[in-house]
This record gives sequence, structure tokens and C-alpha cells, in this order.
Amino acid sequence: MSDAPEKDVSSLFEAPPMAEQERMVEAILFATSEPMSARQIEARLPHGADVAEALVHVRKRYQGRGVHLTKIGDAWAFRTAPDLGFLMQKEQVEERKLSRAAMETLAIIAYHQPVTRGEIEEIRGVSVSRGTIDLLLELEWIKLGRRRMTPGRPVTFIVTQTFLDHFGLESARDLPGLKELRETGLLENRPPPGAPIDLATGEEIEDEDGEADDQDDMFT
Amino acid sequence: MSDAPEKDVSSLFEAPPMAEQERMVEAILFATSEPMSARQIEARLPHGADVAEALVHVRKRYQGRGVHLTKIGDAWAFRTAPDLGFLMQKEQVEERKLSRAAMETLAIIAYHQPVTRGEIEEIRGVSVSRGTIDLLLELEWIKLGRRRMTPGRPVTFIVTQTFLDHFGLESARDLPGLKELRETGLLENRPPPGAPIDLATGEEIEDEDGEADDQDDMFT
Amino acid sequence: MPDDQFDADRVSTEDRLAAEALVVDLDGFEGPLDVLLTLSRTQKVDLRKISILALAEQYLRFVEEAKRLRIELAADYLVMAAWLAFLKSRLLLPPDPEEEGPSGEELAAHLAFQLERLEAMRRVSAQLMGRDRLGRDFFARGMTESVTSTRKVHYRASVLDLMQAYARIKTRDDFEPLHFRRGPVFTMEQALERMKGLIGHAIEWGELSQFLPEGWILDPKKRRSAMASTFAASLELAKLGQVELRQDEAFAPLQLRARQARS
Repeated sequence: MSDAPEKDVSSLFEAPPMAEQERMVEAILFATSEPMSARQIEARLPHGADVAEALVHVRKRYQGRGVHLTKIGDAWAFRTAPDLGFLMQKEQVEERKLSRAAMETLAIIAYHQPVTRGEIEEIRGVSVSRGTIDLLLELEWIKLGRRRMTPGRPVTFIVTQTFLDHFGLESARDLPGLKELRETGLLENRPPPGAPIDLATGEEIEDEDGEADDQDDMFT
Repeated sequence: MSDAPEKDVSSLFEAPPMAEQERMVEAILFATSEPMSARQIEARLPHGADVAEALVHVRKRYQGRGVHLTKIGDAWAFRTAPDLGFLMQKEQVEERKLSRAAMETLAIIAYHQPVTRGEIEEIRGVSVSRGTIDLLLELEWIKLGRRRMTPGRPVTFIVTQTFLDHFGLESARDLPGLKELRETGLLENRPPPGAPIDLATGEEIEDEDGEADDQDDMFT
Repeated sequence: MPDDQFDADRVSTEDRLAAEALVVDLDGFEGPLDVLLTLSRTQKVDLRKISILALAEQYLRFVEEAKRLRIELAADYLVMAAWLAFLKSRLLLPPDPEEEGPSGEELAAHLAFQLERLEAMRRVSAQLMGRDRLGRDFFARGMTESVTSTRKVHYRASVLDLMQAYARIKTRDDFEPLHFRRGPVFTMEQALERMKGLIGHAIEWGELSQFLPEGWILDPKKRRSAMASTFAASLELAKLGQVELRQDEAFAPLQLRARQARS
């Protein structure tokens, strides 16, 4: 559609050159979160663009590449080349936020390591469920330290290199102390949102995912 | 050790041709929105692949396209070309407007990193307001660096890969105006003459000798 | 001379107006250094050539103006005023060879450096914010692919979560409404239950304190409760003929062991 005379008169309403339209379609389809029909793409492009042609070009450009432009119904999307599907297997991750109980237990271990389970319970004021410790062990964020040389020789917990990597820390000592937390405003004067505390008992409210601490009868 | 058996074994795991490796890298990076380090990519590729070389090829292939391969710290990601941003209004995320204090604090951390809270306050002449550091941590634009080996061993802050990604920087060395600031000596740690007065608190500033090394880490 | 006089008056009128404007707008300023930087712009010169003496005077007028208008200034503004008054005297008076410390010129040079540095940080901050930004000018892949086959839960937690969790534990007590809280008590029943479980293994003499339950050892209050109930429980067990108790002398640690099977 674009001919020689159009080239030098690049008016506001003129469609950009095809190479440019192709770049645009490529970018739009890359960034979109769902497949888009030609009409949807067209609505985003400058007036006068030829979406059908641009799509043909993009499709050709990606032929034989690691990613293909594929048509799904009447919509278009970039998809991994079918023969490379095996590379995507590890991509399947479900993001989940760590429960409050686990977060607090982890924080205590990070700040007080090496620390025994009994000490964690003393600091948190509630008992620590086996599941919480197991999860942290499984994540390899904590590991067993030396046994305490006290009767019963309880095991202690310390944080791991994996923990430091995950939290981007050089060492657990780099975590700000209470005074520093207060100074930087991290330690707020109000309970942070989403941190319900049962004021009547000081006990923890169960986490949504049902990972409650076992409220042993220990303290009652 | 004879050559023959080795060869047989390695042939089992022989790396695919470079063109194929390139496709794989392309597919892997296309499938994720998070930057991936060469090592992470390598872990997904068949044994013996040369990720560094494949990345060079992919980067070249996408030069001038609607989508670019960008380097972010030591990681890589596909990003749309900045000049096409106007097409993507629908994908634009509502940006949280940063306060002037937060923007300045961020800039000070980026240009002076690793930097302590005291130093930020000394530069801005006011105490760091409650929640500023909190907000920047939450955005994952800053993180904790090593503690300063000075009295009190204060925590330090540095910028993150997410920061680099957000501002389209390949490394902290590419911060705008960095060279000029260095040349004019404005990034030097110049202690106040004589009895130092901290403008933020009216207190004496800690002895900050011998930390010039720290400061150079990022930029040399 | 008259020219100078006139000049000084004119400047001071301008300054007064500027100071008034600043005072009215005080909320918009981020501390004394910010005010100084704003004032320095009225000199309309390169920050390197700025007159710190003039700047100090401008600032002092600003503080006076605030006082006249009965506006309460934050302490750091007053600290700065005091310091600038000191600096001014140093700059005006001939140097006293007796006096220790840095010269007025050194102090002025450092203040100029601080102002220049702050301005530079403002400038680069604006440059940084004006860059093409992810999610606004350039974009990440919108349709991340995931092949359903291997499922892996990825737990997300940031260092901020970690610090907040810790801060939360450490401040929890602050948020509790006032109510009488029964101190932690380790009951005699609990102690008895526990001792019965342990006593079978206590073949050798051991001190009573070794039998305290985990979690009741560090906090002195809890320790006291546990000690009392454990002691009572051991008396009870002695009465039942299950343990033997001994004490070398008054106030020496109490020792106990399981009563030998046949006696």
C-alpha cells in the first residue's frame, strides 16, 4: 500500500512504514497478557496501518525460531515452538506467600540463631508447629545447628546460605536490629495491616491456608 | 585415560548446534517476565551449551526489533523497545507516585551505594522519614548491603536488579550523570571540617574513615 | 558608600520578601538544607561561587521572620540558625590564632559542597525518574508460559516481610489493651505429668533444675513457676516412693533420682 510519493510526506495521519508496523505488532503481541485479534491489534496501531500484512511479516520472521506467532481461533499470540516445550517444564511454579507463623519463626531463627524450638516458642509466645519447622527445612532456609549443651540436648536451628541468597543478604548479621528497625520506620507503632492478633488471648489467629500452629495445651 | 570411551559418553550429551541453542535461549527468555541469569538459563539447557555465545546471537537478532534482549545486572530479559511504549497504554501499570523524599533517597542510594541511613541524612540534611526506606524495600528497588565496619556497624543500602530493570539500566555504572558527578567530586565522602555537625540530628557524625573502598565497589 | 547602603537595603527587602514566602510555604521544605538551597538560588550564581556569608544572613532573616510570625520552627531549623550565626562570626572576625578548630572558610566551603551535592542529587533523581521505565515505557512479557506438568510451590517472602515479622513479635505487647494477664504458670499437674515421664531415666543423681521443661528456662518468671511446680511434683513423687531426694546442705542444689527398683 505504501508507495514512493508517500515516503517523504510523513504527515501525522500517515501510516508508518511496514517495517515499523511490524515492530509495533511484535511489541504489542509480546506485552499483551492474552491473545489478540487482528481488530484489537489494529485499534492500537496508528491509523492506516495494515495489520494483516504486518502479521504475515511477523509470522514469517519467527518461522523456525524458538518462539512462533500462532493463531488461536481468530486471535494471535506468541508461543514457544512446540518442539521446545520440554524446556518449559520447570517454569511451572505456584507462588505462595509464606504463612505468618512461618515468617515469624524464620525471623526469630534469623535474628537469634542458633536457637532451639523452645526458645522460639518463648519469643513468639505460642507453640511452633512441626509443619512450620518442616516447611522451613524443606525450603532449605533453615538447618540444624549444634545441639545445645543443656539437659535434653535440644537441637538448634540456624539459617542457611540458601536463605541468605533468597533474601539477598551477605550474612544474617546484616539484618537491621530493633533500634534500626525503629529508626527506619520499619517497626511501626501500629500493628501492620493483615496481621491480626487476637487481643484477648495474645494468641495467633489461624492462617488462611489452615496451617495453624498447634495450640498445645501447654500454656493453659 | 583413553580418548575413545570419553567421546562416546560425551556424544550422548553433546550440545545441540548453536542455532538450536539460540532458539532454546529465545524460548526460555520469552516465556518469563523475570530477568534470568546466564547460570539460570544454562541450568535449563542441555549439557554443554554455551549460553554466553547464544545470548550474543539472540541479542544481535533482536537489534532494532520491537522487542529487545536487555541485560540487567548479570541477568537477561526481553523487553519491548522503549519508543513503542505509547502502543501499550493497556498494559501500563498504575504507578505509585513517589514522594520527593523517596525519589531523592533512592537517587542517593543508587549513586552513593552502599550507603548508611546516617549518610543519606547527612546528604539531605533531614532525617529519613518514616516509611521511606520501607517503601523502597517494598518496591524491591533497594536491599540491605553489608554492614559498615565502623563504630555501631550500621546497616547499608544498595540498589537491586529490580531497580536496574525498572529504570532500564544495564548496571549501576550506567546511571545518568554518574561520570560527571564523580569528576566533580560530588560523590566523594567528604567529612565536615573539624567538629562535625550532623545537620539532621545535630549530633556528631561517626568516624567514616576507611570506607572509600566500599563506595568504589559498584562503579569501578 | 551610600550606594552600598542602598544596595544592602534593597537586597534585604528582597530577602525579607523571600523569607516571608518561605515561611508561608514552610511545609513544602525538607529541612534547613533545603531552605538554604532555595535561598541560594536567589543569588543566581553558580553554587561554587555562592556567598555563604550572604546566605547565612538570608537564612537568619528567614528564621527571624518565622519568629515574628510566631511560627514554630522545628529544632533542626534552629540548630542550623545557631550554626550559621557561628559561621557568620567566624567569617567576619579576623581569625583568632588561639582558637582551635576549622576556619570559617573551611566551614563555608563544606556547606557549599553540601548544597552542591544536594542539588546534584536532586538533578540526577529527576533524570532517573525521567528515564524510560518498565511498565510505563517498555514492557515485560505479558503472557508468561507455563506448561502444566511439574508443579512446584514457590514460597515468596521478602526481606521486608522478615523484618516486619520480627518487628511485629517484638512490639506485640505494645498493642495489647490493658488487661490483667495471668503470668505464665507451669502447673503442678503439668510438672507431675512431665516428671513421671522423665523419672524412669534418672538413674544417676541429678539436679532438680535439669528437669525444668524446655521453654521455661530463660524467662526468670517462667523459670520460677516451673521450678516451684517441679519441686512440688518431686515431693509428691517421693511421697509415692518413686524418687529419692537429697541435699548436701541447706540451700545446696536439690538432687533427685529414681528410687532403685528393689528396696
